[in-house]
Amino acid sequence: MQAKKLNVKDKYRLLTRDLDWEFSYEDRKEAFPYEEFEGIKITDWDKWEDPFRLTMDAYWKYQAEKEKKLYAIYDAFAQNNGHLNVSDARYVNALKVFLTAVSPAEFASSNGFAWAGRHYGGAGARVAAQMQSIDELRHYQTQIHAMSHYNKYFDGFEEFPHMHDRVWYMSVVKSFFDDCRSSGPFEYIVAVSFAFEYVLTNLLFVPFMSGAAYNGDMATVTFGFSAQSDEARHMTLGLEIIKFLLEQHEDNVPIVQEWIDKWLWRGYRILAVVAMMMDYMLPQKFMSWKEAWELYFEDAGGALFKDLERYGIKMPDFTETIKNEKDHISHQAWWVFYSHGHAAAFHTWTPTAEELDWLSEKYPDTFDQYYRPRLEAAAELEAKGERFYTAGLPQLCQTCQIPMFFTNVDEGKPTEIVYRESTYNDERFHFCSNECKHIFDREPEKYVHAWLPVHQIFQGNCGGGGLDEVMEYYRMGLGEMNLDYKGSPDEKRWKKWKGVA
Amino acid sequence: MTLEIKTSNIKPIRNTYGHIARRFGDKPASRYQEATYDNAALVNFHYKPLWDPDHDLNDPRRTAIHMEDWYALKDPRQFYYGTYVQNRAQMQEKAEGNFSFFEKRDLGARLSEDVLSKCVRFLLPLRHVEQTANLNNMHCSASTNYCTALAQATKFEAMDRLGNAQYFSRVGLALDGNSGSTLNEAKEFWMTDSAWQGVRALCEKTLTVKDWYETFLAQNLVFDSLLNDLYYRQMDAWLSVNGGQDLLILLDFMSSRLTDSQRWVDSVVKLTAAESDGNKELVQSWISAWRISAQQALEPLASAMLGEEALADAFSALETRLGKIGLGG
Amino acid sequence: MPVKAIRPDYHGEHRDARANFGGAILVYIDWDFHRWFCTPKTFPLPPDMPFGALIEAVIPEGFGQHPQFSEIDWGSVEWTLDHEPFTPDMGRGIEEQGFGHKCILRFSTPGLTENI
Amino acid sequence: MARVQIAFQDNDESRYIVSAIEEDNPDSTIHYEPALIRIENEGSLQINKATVEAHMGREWDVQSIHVNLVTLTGNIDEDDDYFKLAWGGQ
Repeated sequence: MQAKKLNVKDKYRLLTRDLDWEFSYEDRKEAFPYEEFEGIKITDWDKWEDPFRLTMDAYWKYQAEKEKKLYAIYDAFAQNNGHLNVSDARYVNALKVFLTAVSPAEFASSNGFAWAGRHYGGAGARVAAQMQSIDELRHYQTQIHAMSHYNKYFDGFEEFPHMHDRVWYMSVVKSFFDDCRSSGPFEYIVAVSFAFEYVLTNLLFVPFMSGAAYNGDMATVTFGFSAQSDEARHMTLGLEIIKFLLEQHEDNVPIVQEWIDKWLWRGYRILAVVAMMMDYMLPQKFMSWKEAWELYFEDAGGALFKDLERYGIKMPDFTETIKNEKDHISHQAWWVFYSHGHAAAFHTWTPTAEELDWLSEKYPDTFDQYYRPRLEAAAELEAKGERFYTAGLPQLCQTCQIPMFFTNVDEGKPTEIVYRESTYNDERFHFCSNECKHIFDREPEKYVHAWLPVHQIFQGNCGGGGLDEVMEYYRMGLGEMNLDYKGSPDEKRWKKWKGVA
Repeated sequence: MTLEIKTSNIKPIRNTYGHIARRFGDKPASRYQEATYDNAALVNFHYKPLWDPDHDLNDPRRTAIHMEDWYALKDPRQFYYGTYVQNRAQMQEKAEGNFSFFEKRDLGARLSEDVLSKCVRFLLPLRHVEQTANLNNMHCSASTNYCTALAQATKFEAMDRLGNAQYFSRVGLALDGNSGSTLNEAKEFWMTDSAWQGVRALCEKTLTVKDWYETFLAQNLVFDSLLNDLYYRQMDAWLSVNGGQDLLILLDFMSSRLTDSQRWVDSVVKLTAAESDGNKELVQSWISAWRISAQQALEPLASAMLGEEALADAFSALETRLGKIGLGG
Repeated sequence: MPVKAIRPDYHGEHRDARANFGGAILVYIDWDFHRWFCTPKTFPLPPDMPFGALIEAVIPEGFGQHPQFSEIDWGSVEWTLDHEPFTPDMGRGIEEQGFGHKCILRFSTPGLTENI
Repeated sequence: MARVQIAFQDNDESRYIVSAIEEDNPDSTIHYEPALIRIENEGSLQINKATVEAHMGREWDVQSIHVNLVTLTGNIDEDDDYFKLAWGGQ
């Protein structure tokens, strides 16, 4: 028999979607029970367009190739004490944020995709989600392995899972992924695949990895770009799921629009940490947060939303606020961590004179007026041996859980806090923005349950009321992984390795 | 600044992460250990799942089984992502060689009608069984999010089974000249042939089980043991003596994968049952119940495919396996 | 719009209900425009605490680190409670004067709005 | 029209792919950034198996693009002999 050539699309269909069948003996809804409660209408799973067509054999082959390269570099990095080649030990603090915040998020995402990949009624979507599930496991584990070497030489990495479940700023990331995972399967995938992966992930990974490259960190560059190669598949899934839902039924359009608005906002809020990392934590700087935002969101995201217009989807209204905030948030976020440096598992510091000038140049409309004076005042106190650590505990936003540091830039008042509030079942709830309030108001039944770290401390659920007890609960101690970089064990070791006094 | 670095200056300040050191001591840890142990979220979840308000997001109470330490159920293969994909990549490379050898030499043309029809009716519908195993293991993976050791191993099993389903599909394509006709025929058997209906009903039933550990036992121990004996021992033997040896090389991936997968399943079940009488009773009662379902489901298939004795033989293989893991009698 | 969940009775616990704070109420306090303190701060306070004690003990603990703090003329401070102008009575308890659980007290210090 | 973009890790294999892209998409812009090569084009961008193979001098499987890919924007259309990115209805 002469074998005909089977094109990729047909072959892939036979190898995935054709595995499914119509149930005769059980109610299919018992096997796929979560498809309807969100109000999404799927009329025909056959209309699903497979966003990429990797079968398992090809998956194993290409992924093994990537892993082999990656671990060869890890081994070489460890054998050659690669950590000595980074630009400065301050840089390693960006990695601490990454491992403690991003890596557990990858595991959460791996789990979410396993759940979604079990529960979609359509085999094509299931397989795509399952592949992403195993990819996310990869990212989680390659990050743990990349950081493993740094953990041996720097403080702040060693208790990452414990901290992920407890520490105040970890709660921001954890609540994001808890929010995704506690949603239904369609909201989950819109949240992670579309809002996070497609629209925002470039802002997380690409600047991070370019930053690592600029700062001599080969291990991170390698895992980052290697992970990004999977990310391209994930972004494609994100776009496909959106188009599929929108094409299935017109009733899905307003639901999807709500989700896009909600999740872009929640994702954007988390990126405040990336903003601060780019502008403050990289000793060798390559691009400001503002520039990255313009390139990867305003430009690329703009093209995407233009493409989605034909389905009736529009760019969220809040993009104007984001535009106004881009001159401020990195400075404000750094100040949050600087002034709470006693309660963070990484070191903070005031920028050098050179770095201050770079910030002035990158943020000509805001830095000298609002932020430089504060940082200079802090440096003066430091010089007097009175390094500033703020007393007490901040107010948090009920939705994004970020300390309420966002200011009224929309009305040109960058030193006035934004206050938004709702009352539900006779209890008051506070928010950092219209969007966080809107998210709460849509589903107060869900958000009243948020585990807000500050309130938990005051309820006595974090080891006790005193700072020492809370630090013990966090396993953070005092003076090793936290406090200022200057005078830290990290700094002392670095100087010793580098032979400087 | 090019000062010489004295290696004595750069001794590590710790050997591994705190949670790994607390478990194994502060010494250099394996990549499996760092990738696996005590790193899943356990407390302080923010929201109740909209789809399951009675449980936390990561919640060991999604099964009736209790374990003092869920990480006791480690993977004897010590697969984390990197070792898993590299292992399977080697296996797929061999499989790829087998398929191209088969296709290049047109070995399909040498198969008798008898072998061919047996293959289409009995072998190819397994792709649907494998897809069920994929979903069942993904259910386990999603439900064991509180313990990476289980979440990853069940995920790897799920992806393996998708791989199996795809390899079975490729067997069909290798036989029908890429037309997909054998796959259509096989699906027709799956949907309507009386020999298959018990199995199909059983597959559909396993997909409705909520307790993930019950799913795990029903799929990976009871059902798989019986099918593995029927296919990778008995059917294998039948093909060998009926001129179907060439076909066997296409099944090589599936049968060689079994060895490591079974070792893992056995180890998990053995340790669970050994943990407490309560666990043991629960495991045994689930096994008994699923044996009865499997008996009824598989009888028509086994008889039609291999004869009257076939299923009894498969059950004695299951007995032997249960005996080895301390659940015999 | 109510939440869409698998069951109509879906509802999370009010994790921060007043009853969970051992008799205290939460009060958020901000010194307006003084972003040396990056956010308003949270204080669990006894509802019968006199306002005067709040000025003497609580506010200095939360905001005393600012270099201008000692320059504050408390007689000319402008207060708002939940964003409405508010004139405190130093001797009366805060709850009596309208402080509820999770209320917001802001104070501004005209003349001391320097930008650090 | 809007720009599509694709980025690869900066390595030897990618260089062949990039030169094939340059040949088939003469209007595209190529940016060399730290450790990555980013290519932008108005509207669409196509990578052809035949061109990549001509540059590499050996067989190249379109799916192996995933090994060196870093990021992309646009809708993907992928087949045995090409990989295409585009905005707008296809």
